[in-house]
Amino acid sequence: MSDKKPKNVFREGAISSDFIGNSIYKHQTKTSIGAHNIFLGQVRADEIDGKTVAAIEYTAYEDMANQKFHDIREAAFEKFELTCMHIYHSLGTVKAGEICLFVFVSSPRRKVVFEALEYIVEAIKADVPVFGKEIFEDTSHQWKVNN
Amino acid sequence: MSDKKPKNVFREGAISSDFIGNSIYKHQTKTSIGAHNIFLGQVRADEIDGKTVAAIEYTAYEDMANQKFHDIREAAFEKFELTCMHIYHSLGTVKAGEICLFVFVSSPRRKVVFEALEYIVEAIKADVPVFGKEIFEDTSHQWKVNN
Amino acid sequence: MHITVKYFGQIVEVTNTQEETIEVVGSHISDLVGVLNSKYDQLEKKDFQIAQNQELVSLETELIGLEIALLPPFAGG
Amino acid sequence: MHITVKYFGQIVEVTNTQEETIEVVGSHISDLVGVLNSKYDQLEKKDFQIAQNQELVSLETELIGLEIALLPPFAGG
Repeated sequence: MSDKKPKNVFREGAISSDFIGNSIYKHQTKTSIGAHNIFLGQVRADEIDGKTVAAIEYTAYEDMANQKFHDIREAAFEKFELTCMHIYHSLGTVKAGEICLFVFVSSPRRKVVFEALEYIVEAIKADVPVFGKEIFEDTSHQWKVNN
Repeated sequence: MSDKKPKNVFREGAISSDFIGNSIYKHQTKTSIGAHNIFLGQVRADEIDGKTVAAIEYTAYEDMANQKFHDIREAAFEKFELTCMHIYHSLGTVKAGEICLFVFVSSPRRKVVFEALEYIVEAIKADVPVFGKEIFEDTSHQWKVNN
Repeated sequence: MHITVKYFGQIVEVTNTQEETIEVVGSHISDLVGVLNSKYDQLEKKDFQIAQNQELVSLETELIGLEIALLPPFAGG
Repeated sequence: MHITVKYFGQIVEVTNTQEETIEVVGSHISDLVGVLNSKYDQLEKKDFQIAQNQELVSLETELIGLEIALLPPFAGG
Protein backbone atom coordinates (compact mmCIF):
# COMPACT_ATOMS: atom_id res chain seq x y z
CA MET A 1 0.00 0.00 0.00
CA SER A 2 1.82 3.03 -1.24
CA ASP A 3 0.81 6.57 -0.45
CA LYS A 4 1.65 9.84 -2.08
CA LYS A 5 2.83 12.25 0.62
CA PRO A 6 6.27 11.79 2.25
CA LYS A 7 5.96 10.72 5.88
CA ASN A 8 8.42 11.71 8.56
CA VAL A 9 10.76 8.73 8.88
CA PHE A 10 12.84 10.30 11.65
CA ARG A 11 12.56 9.58 15.34
CA GLU A 12 14.40 11.53 18.05
CA GLY A 13 17.02 9.30 19.68
CA ALA A 14 17.38 5.51 19.59
CA ILE A 15 14.68 3.15 18.34
CA SER A 16 13.64 0.93 21.25
CA SER A 17 13.18 -2.84 21.16
CA ASP A 18 9.67 -2.27 22.57
CA PHE A 19 8.79 -0.12 19.58
CA ILE A 20 10.02 -2.89 17.26
CA GLY A 21 8.17 -5.62 19.16
CA ASN A 22 4.99 -3.56 19.06
CA SER A 23 5.38 -2.96 15.33
CA ILE A 24 5.63 -6.74 14.79
CA TYR A 25 2.56 -7.27 17.00
CA LYS A 26 0.48 -4.85 14.90
CA HIS A 27 1.06 -7.01 11.81
CA GLN A 28 -0.62 -10.07 13.29
CA THR A 29 -4.01 -8.88 12.05
CA LYS A 30 -2.70 -8.92 8.46
CA THR A 31 -3.26 -12.58 7.72
CA SER A 32 -2.21 -12.48 4.06
CA ILE A 33 1.40 -12.01 5.25
CA GLY A 34 3.59 -15.13 5.30
CA ALA A 35 7.04 -13.60 5.75
CA HIS A 36 8.50 -10.58 7.50
CA ASN A 37 12.10 -9.41 7.15
CA ILE A 38 13.57 -6.81 9.48
CA PHE A 39 16.86 -4.96 9.26
CA LEU A 40 18.22 -3.18 12.32
CA GLY A 41 21.24 -0.90 12.24
CA GLN A 42 23.00 -0.77 15.62
CA VAL A 43 25.72 1.70 16.63
CA ARG A 44 29.06 -0.10 17.00
CA ALA A 45 31.59 0.78 19.70
CA ASP A 46 34.38 0.80 17.12
CA GLU A 47 37.90 1.32 18.37
CA ILE A 48 39.88 3.80 16.24
CA ASP A 49 43.45 4.76 17.20
CA GLY A 50 42.86 3.58 20.74
CA LYS A 51 39.65 5.59 21.16
CA THR A 52 36.21 3.97 21.43
CA VAL A 53 33.01 5.26 19.80
CA ALA A 54 30.50 6.02 22.55
CA ALA A 55 27.65 7.34 20.38
CA ILE A 56 26.69 8.68 16.98
CA GLU A 57 24.96 12.03 16.69
CA TYR A 58 22.74 11.99 13.60
CA THR A 59 21.63 15.03 11.63
CA ALA A 60 19.89 15.16 8.25
CA TYR A 61 18.72 17.45 5.49
CA GLU A 62 15.30 16.44 6.69
CA ASP A 63 13.01 17.55 3.86
CA MET A 64 15.21 16.03 1.18
CA ALA A 65 15.80 12.91 3.28
CA ASN A 66 12.08 12.30 3.80
CA GLN A 67 11.53 12.78 0.07
CA LYS A 68 14.30 10.23 -0.66
CA PHE A 69 12.83 7.74 1.83
CA HIS A 70 9.50 8.24 0.08
CA ASP A 71 11.05 7.64 -3.37
CA ILE A 72 12.76 4.47 -2.11
CA ARG A 73 9.45 3.29 -0.68
CA GLU A 74 7.57 3.93 -3.94
CA ALA A 75 10.28 2.20 -6.00
CA ALA A 76 10.24 -0.83 -3.70
CA PHE A 77 6.45 -1.19 -3.90
CA GLU A 78 6.81 -0.93 -7.68
CA LYS A 79 9.53 -3.62 -7.91
CA PHE A 80 8.38 -6.10 -5.25
CA GLU A 81 5.04 -7.60 -4.23
CA LEU A 82 5.03 -6.21 -0.70
CA THR A 83 2.12 -6.09 1.73
CA CYS A 84 3.73 -3.48 4.01
CA MET A 85 6.93 -1.53 4.45
CA HIS A 86 8.08 0.64 7.36
CA ILE A 87 11.26 2.67 7.75
CA TYR A 88 12.40 4.54 10.87
CA HIS A 89 15.71 6.40 11.29
CA SER A 90 17.10 8.12 14.37
CA LEU A 91 18.10 11.76 14.66
CA GLY A 92 20.18 13.09 17.55
CA THR A 93 22.29 10.95 19.85
CA VAL A 94 22.25 7.15 19.63
CA LYS A 95 24.61 5.35 22.02
CA ALA A 96 26.73 2.32 21.12
CA GLY A 97 24.52 -0.79 21.28
CA GLU A 98 21.36 1.18 20.49
CA ILE A 99 19.38 0.95 17.26
CA CYS A 100 19.42 3.81 14.72
CA LEU A 101 17.69 2.23 11.69
CA PHE A 102 14.64 -0.07 11.54
CA VAL A 103 13.43 -1.33 8.16
CA PHE A 104 10.49 -3.76 8.13
CA VAL A 105 9.05 -5.44 5.01
CA SER A 106 6.25 -8.01 4.76
CA SER A 107 4.90 -10.11 1.91
CA PRO A 108 2.86 -13.24 1.34
CA ARG A 109 6.07 -15.06 0.32
CA ARG A 110 9.62 -15.17 1.60
CA LYS A 111 11.72 -14.74 -1.58
CA VAL A 112 10.29 -11.26 -2.03
CA VAL A 113 11.16 -9.96 1.43
CA PHE A 114 14.84 -10.93 1.16
CA GLU A 115 15.28 -9.08 -2.13
CA ALA A 116 13.21 -6.08 -1.10
CA LEU A 117 14.91 -5.55 2.26
CA GLU A 118 18.42 -5.56 0.84
CA TYR A 119 17.35 -3.22 -1.97
CA ILE A 120 15.83 -0.75 0.50
CA VAL A 121 18.74 -0.78 2.98
CA GLU A 122 21.33 -0.27 0.22
CA ALA A 123 19.28 2.60 -1.23
CA ILE A 124 19.00 4.26 2.20
CA LYS A 125 22.77 4.03 2.71
CA ALA A 126 23.50 5.46 -0.75
CA ASP A 127 20.80 8.07 -1.38
CA VAL A 128 19.54 9.62 1.84
CA PRO A 129 21.26 12.76 3.18
CA VAL A 130 21.86 11.69 6.78
CA PHE A 131 25.09 12.60 8.56
CA GLY A 132 26.71 10.87 11.51
CA LYS A 133 29.19 12.31 13.98
CA GLU A 134 30.96 9.51 15.84
CA ILE A 135 31.58 10.76 19.37
CA PHE A 136 34.44 9.06 21.20
CA GLU A 137 34.49 8.41 24.92
CA ASP A 138 36.91 11.36 25.37
CA THR A 139 34.31 13.63 23.60
CA SER A 140 36.49 14.09 20.49
CA HIS A 141 34.77 13.10 17.25
CA GLN A 142 35.08 12.00 13.62
CA TRP A 143 32.55 11.93 10.78
CA LYS A 144 31.07 8.59 9.72
CA VAL A 145 31.05 7.73 5.99
CA ASN A 146 28.98 4.88 4.47
CA ASN A 147 30.79 2.42 2.24
CA MET B 1 29.99 -18.27 18.91
CA SER B 2 29.24 -21.82 17.92
CA ASP B 3 28.64 -24.62 20.40
CA LYS B 4 28.75 -28.35 20.07
CA LYS B 5 25.52 -29.79 21.54
CA PRO B 6 22.21 -29.37 19.66
CA LYS B 7 19.88 -27.00 21.52
CA ASN B 8 16.13 -27.37 21.51
CA VAL B 9 14.93 -24.92 18.85
CA PHE B 10 11.24 -25.72 19.40
CA ARG B 11 8.77 -23.66 21.40
CA GLU B 12 5.23 -24.76 22.21
CA GLY B 13 2.74 -22.59 20.31
CA ALA B 14 3.26 -19.23 18.61
CA ILE B 15 6.34 -17.05 19.09
CA SER B 16 5.22 -13.76 20.66
CA SER B 17 6.25 -10.28 19.56
CA ASP B 18 7.33 -9.66 23.19
CA PHE B 19 9.74 -12.57 22.98
CA ILE B 20 11.20 -11.12 19.77
CA GLY B 21 11.44 -7.58 21.20
CA ASN B 22 13.18 -8.96 24.27
CA SER B 23 15.60 -10.94 22.15
CA ILE B 24 16.52 -7.72 20.29
CA TYR B 25 16.93 -5.89 23.61
CA LYS B 26 19.40 -8.50 24.89
CA HIS B 27 21.73 -7.77 21.96
CA GLN B 28 22.23 -4.13 22.91
CA THR B 29 25.09 -5.06 25.21
CA LYS B 30 26.96 -6.57 22.24
CA THR B 31 28.52 -3.39 20.90
CA SER B 32 30.57 -5.03 18.14
CA ILE B 33 27.30 -5.65 16.26
CA GLY B 34 26.42 -3.16 13.51
CA ALA B 35 23.62 -5.01 11.73
CA HIS B 36 20.83 -7.40 12.70
CA ASN B 37 18.60 -9.23 10.25
CA ILE B 38 15.47 -11.01 11.38
CA PHE B 39 13.19 -13.36 9.47
CA LEU B 40 9.72 -14.11 10.79
CA GLY B 41 7.44 -16.75 9.32
CA GLN B 42 3.77 -15.93 9.91
CA VAL B 43 0.83 -18.29 9.34
CA ARG B 44 -1.25 -17.11 6.38
CA ALA B 45 -5.07 -17.37 6.31
CA ASP B 46 -4.92 -18.83 2.79
CA GLU B 47 -8.20 -19.46 1.04
CA ILE B 48 -8.31 -22.84 -0.72
CA ASP B 49 -11.49 -23.99 -2.52
CA GLY B 50 -13.56 -21.53 -0.53
CA LYS B 51 -12.17 -22.63 2.84
CA THR B 52 -9.87 -20.46 4.96
CA VAL B 53 -6.84 -21.66 6.92
CA ALA B 54 -7.44 -20.90 10.62
CA ALA B 55 -4.23 -22.40 12.03
CA ILE B 56 -1.31 -24.71 11.36
CA GLU B 57 -0.58 -27.58 13.72
CA TYR B 58 3.16 -28.27 13.67
CA THR B 59 4.80 -31.58 14.51
CA ALA B 60 8.42 -32.64 14.00
CA TYR B 61 10.81 -35.53 14.17
CA GLU B 62 12.30 -33.58 17.04
CA ASP B 63 15.67 -35.22 17.59
CA MET B 64 16.55 -35.20 13.91
CA ALA B 65 15.16 -31.68 13.49
CA ASN B 66 17.25 -30.28 16.35
CA GLN B 67 20.30 -32.00 14.89
CA LYS B 68 19.56 -30.43 11.47
CA PHE B 69 19.06 -26.98 13.04
CA HIS B 70 22.41 -27.50 14.75
CA ASP B 71 24.11 -28.49 11.48
CA ILE B 72 22.65 -25.42 9.72
CA ARG B 73 23.90 -23.25 12.58
CA GLU B 74 27.42 -24.70 12.42
CA ALA B 75 27.54 -24.36 8.63
CA ALA B 76 26.38 -20.72 8.81
CA PHE B 77 29.02 -19.80 11.41
CA GLU B 78 31.58 -21.49 9.16
CA LYS B 79 30.49 -19.61 6.02
CA PHE B 80 29.68 -16.15 7.42
CA GLU B 81 31.30 -13.81 9.93
CA LEU B 82 28.43 -13.78 12.40
CA THR B 83 28.43 -12.49 15.96
CA CYS B 84 25.24 -14.32 16.97
CA MET B 85 22.52 -16.50 15.52
CA HIS B 86 19.22 -17.62 17.05
CA ILE B 87 16.54 -19.90 15.63
CA TYR B 88 13.15 -20.66 17.18
CA HIS B 89 10.38 -22.77 15.62
CA SER B 90 6.89 -23.46 16.91
CA LEU B 91 5.37 -26.85 17.64
CA GLY B 92 1.64 -27.40 18.17
CA THR B 93 -1.04 -24.97 17.07
CA VAL B 94 -0.18 -21.56 15.60
CA LYS B 95 -3.16 -19.46 14.48
CA ALA B 96 -3.30 -17.39 11.29
CA GLY B 97 -1.43 -14.12 11.89
CA GLU B 98 0.81 -15.65 14.55
CA ILE B 99 4.54 -16.26 14.17
CA CYS B 100 5.90 -19.80 13.78
CA LEU B 101 9.56 -19.17 12.83
CA PHE B 102 12.03 -16.61 14.19
CA VAL B 103 15.56 -16.48 12.78
CA PHE B 104 17.89 -13.75 14.06
CA VAL B 105 21.45 -13.10 12.81
CA SER B 106 23.87 -10.35 13.83
CA SER B 107 27.23 -9.23 12.50
CA PRO B 108 29.52 -6.22 12.56
CA ARG B 109 28.54 -5.51 8.91
CA ARG B 110 25.33 -5.58 6.92
CA LYS B 111 26.32 -7.51 3.76
CA VAL B 112 26.97 -10.59 5.87
CA VAL B 113 23.59 -10.66 7.59
CA PHE B 114 21.62 -10.53 4.34
CA GLU B 115 23.47 -13.49 2.87
CA ALA B 116 23.49 -15.49 6.09
CA LEU B 117 19.79 -15.04 6.86
CA GLU B 118 18.61 -16.18 3.43
CA TYR B 119 20.99 -19.16 3.55
CA ILE B 120 19.67 -20.23 6.96
CA VAL B 121 15.96 -19.81 6.14
CA GLU B 122 16.28 -21.74 2.86
CA ALA B 123 18.16 -24.54 4.65
CA ILE B 124 15.48 -24.74 7.34
CA LYS B 125 12.72 -25.01 4.73
CA ALA B 126 14.61 -27.72 2.78
CA ASP B 127 16.33 -29.86 5.40
CA VAL B 128 14.44 -29.86 8.70
CA PRO B 129 11.77 -32.54 9.30
CA VAL B 130 8.90 -30.34 10.45
CA PHE B 131 5.34 -31.09 9.34
CA GLY B 132 2.39 -28.72 9.14
CA LYS B 133 -1.31 -29.57 9.17
CA GLU B 134 -3.33 -26.64 7.83
CA ILE B 135 -6.58 -26.59 9.78
CA PHE B 136 -9.49 -24.87 8.02
CA GLU B 137 -12.19 -22.93 9.81
CA ASP B 138 -14.59 -25.89 9.33
CA THR B 139 -12.00 -28.15 11.10
CA SER B 140 -11.16 -30.08 7.92
CA HIS B 141 -7.45 -30.06 7.04
CA GLN B 142 -4.74 -30.43 4.42
CA TRP B 143 -0.99 -30.97 4.72
CA LYS B 144 1.35 -28.06 4.02
CA VAL B 145 4.30 -28.62 1.66
CA ASN B 146 7.27 -26.24 1.34
CA ASN B 147 8.24 -25.12 -2.14
CA MET C 1 15.68 -58.10 12.19
CA HIS C 2 13.39 -56.04 14.47
CA ILE C 3 13.27 -52.40 13.46
CA THR C 4 11.66 -49.48 15.28
CA VAL C 5 9.75 -47.40 12.72
CA LYS C 6 8.39 -43.90 13.40
CA TYR C 7 5.70 -42.17 11.35
CA PHE C 8 5.06 -38.45 10.98
CA GLY C 9 2.49 -36.03 9.59
CA GLN C 10 0.18 -37.43 6.96
CA ILE C 11 1.87 -40.87 7.11
CA VAL C 12 0.20 -41.34 10.51
CA GLU C 13 -3.17 -41.03 8.76
CA VAL C 14 -2.27 -44.24 6.89
CA THR C 15 -0.64 -46.19 9.71
CA ASN C 16 -2.82 -44.93 12.58
CA THR C 17 0.19 -45.26 14.83
CA GLN C 18 3.23 -43.04 15.42
CA GLU C 19 5.67 -45.82 16.17
CA GLU C 20 5.88 -49.60 15.99
CA THR C 21 8.37 -52.47 15.70
CA ILE C 22 8.55 -54.20 12.32
CA GLU C 23 10.05 -57.63 11.66
CA VAL C 24 12.07 -57.57 8.40
CA VAL C 25 13.60 -60.42 6.46
CA GLY C 26 16.32 -58.90 4.24
CA SER C 27 19.03 -56.34 4.83
CA HIS C 28 18.09 -53.19 2.91
CA ILE C 29 15.73 -50.25 3.35
CA SER C 30 13.79 -51.58 0.32
CA ASP C 31 13.01 -54.79 2.25
CA LEU C 32 11.52 -52.78 5.09
CA VAL C 33 9.49 -50.66 2.66
CA GLY C 34 8.18 -53.88 1.08
CA VAL C 35 6.88 -55.05 4.45
CA LEU C 36 5.27 -51.66 5.14
CA ASN C 37 3.62 -51.51 1.71
CA SER C 38 1.98 -54.91 2.28
CA LYS C 39 0.86 -53.90 5.75
CA TYR C 40 -0.54 -50.47 4.70
CA ASP C 41 -2.10 -50.48 1.24
CA GLN C 42 -2.48 -46.67 1.16
CA LEU C 43 1.23 -46.09 1.81
CA GLU C 44 2.32 -46.36 -1.83
CA LYS C 45 0.22 -43.29 -2.67
CA LYS C 46 2.11 -41.19 -0.15
CA ASP C 47 5.20 -39.10 -0.83
CA PHE C 48 7.88 -39.63 1.81
CA GLN C 49 11.62 -39.77 2.49
CA ILE C 50 13.23 -42.29 4.81
CA ALA C 51 15.64 -41.54 7.63
CA GLN C 52 17.79 -44.17 9.34
CA ASN C 53 19.41 -43.09 12.59
CA GLN C 54 18.26 -39.52 11.72
CA GLU C 55 19.98 -39.38 8.33
CA LEU C 56 18.15 -39.54 5.01
CA VAL C 57 18.81 -42.79 3.16
CA SER C 58 17.84 -44.42 -0.14
CA LEU C 59 16.11 -47.75 -0.83
CA GLU C 60 19.53 -49.32 -1.52
CA THR C 61 20.95 -48.37 1.88
CA GLU C 62 21.66 -51.27 4.24
CA LEU C 63 19.53 -51.67 7.34
CA ILE C 64 21.76 -51.27 10.38
CA GLY C 65 19.08 -52.01 12.97
CA LEU C 66 18.68 -48.45 14.22
CA GLU C 67 15.59 -46.23 14.22
CA ILE C 68 13.81 -45.66 10.91
CA ALA C 69 11.45 -42.74 10.25
CA LEU C 70 9.03 -42.14 7.37
CA LEU C 71 9.06 -38.40 6.66
CA PRO C 72 6.42 -36.75 4.46
CA PRO C 73 7.25 -33.44 2.70
CA PHE C 74 8.79 -30.85 5.03
CA ALA C 75 6.75 -27.80 5.95
CA GLY C 76 8.90 -25.90 8.44
CA GLY C 77 8.67 -22.14 8.79
CA MET D 1 21.02 36.52 -7.50
CA HIS D 2 20.41 35.86 -3.76
CA ILE D 3 20.62 32.18 -2.91
CA THR D 4 19.78 30.47 0.39
CA VAL D 5 22.56 27.98 1.15
CA LYS D 6 22.30 25.27 3.82
CA TYR D 7 25.27 23.44 5.33
CA PHE D 8 25.30 20.01 6.96
CA GLY D 9 27.56 17.75 9.02
CA GLN D 10 31.27 18.47 8.78
CA ILE D 11 30.66 21.38 6.35
CA VAL D 12 29.26 23.35 9.31
CA GLU D 13 32.67 23.00 10.98
CA VAL D 14 34.05 25.11 8.11
CA THR D 15 31.23 27.64 7.72
CA ASN D 16 30.25 27.92 11.40
CA THR D 17 26.69 28.49 10.27
CA GLN D 18 23.93 26.15 9.11
CA GLU D 19 22.30 28.53 6.68
CA GLU D 20 22.95 31.87 5.04
CA THR D 21 22.08 33.94 1.98
CA ILE D 22 24.80 34.28 -0.65
CA GLU D 23 24.94 36.90 -3.40
CA VAL D 24 26.08 35.30 -6.67
CA VAL D 25 27.08 36.93 -9.94
CA GLY D 26 26.72 34.26 -12.65
CA SER D 27 24.11 31.65 -13.41
CA HIS D 28 25.61 28.23 -12.62
CA ILE D 29 26.28 26.14 -9.55
CA SER D 30 30.01 26.60 -10.26
CA ASP D 31 29.62 30.36 -9.78
CA LEU D 32 28.10 29.83 -6.35
CA VAL D 33 30.85 27.38 -5.40
CA GLY D 34 33.43 29.99 -6.48
CA VAL D 35 31.91 32.49 -4.06
CA LEU D 36 31.84 29.92 -1.24
CA ASN D 37 35.45 28.87 -1.85
CA SER D 38 36.65 32.45 -1.55
CA LYS D 39 34.57 32.98 1.59
CA TYR D 40 35.67 29.71 3.31
CA ASP D 41 39.27 28.75 2.57
CA GLN D 42 38.90 25.30 4.21
CA LEU D 43 35.97 24.34 2.00
CA GLU D 44 38.04 23.06 -0.92
CA LYS D 45 39.50 20.32 1.31
CA LYS D 46 36.02 18.97 2.06
CA ASP D 47 34.20 16.26 0.13
CA PHE D 48 30.59 17.25 -0.62
CA GLN D 49 27.72 16.96 -3.10
CA ILE D 50 25.38 19.80 -3.95
CA ALA D 51 21.59 19.71 -3.93
CA GLN D 52 19.40 22.36 -5.55
CA ASN D 53 15.75 22.26 -4.58
CA GLN D 54 16.50 18.88 -2.90
CA GLU D 55 17.92 17.21 -6.01
CA LEU D 56 21.62 16.48 -6.52
CA VAL D 57 23.15 18.67 -9.23
CA SER D 58 26.54 19.14 -10.91
CA LEU D 59 28.72 22.24 -11.23
CA GLU D 60 27.34 22.80 -14.74
CA THR D 61 23.71 22.95 -13.59
CA GLU D 62 22.00 26.32 -13.85
CA LEU D 63 21.10 28.20 -10.71
CA ILE D 64 17.32 28.53 -10.53
CA GLY D 65 17.22 30.63 -7.38
CA LEU D 66 15.90 27.89 -5.09
CA GLU D 67 17.50 26.40 -1.96
CA ILE D 68 21.01 25.00 -2.26
CA ALA D 69 22.50 22.50 0.22
CA LEU D 70 26.11 21.34 0.66
CA LEU D 71 25.98 17.67 1.60
CA PRO D 72 29.03 15.83 2.99
CA PRO D 73 29.25 12.00 2.61
CA PHE D 74 26.07 10.22 3.68
CA ALA D 75 26.15 8.09 6.82
CA GLY D 76 22.59 6.88 7.29
CA GLY D 77 21.81 3.58 9.02
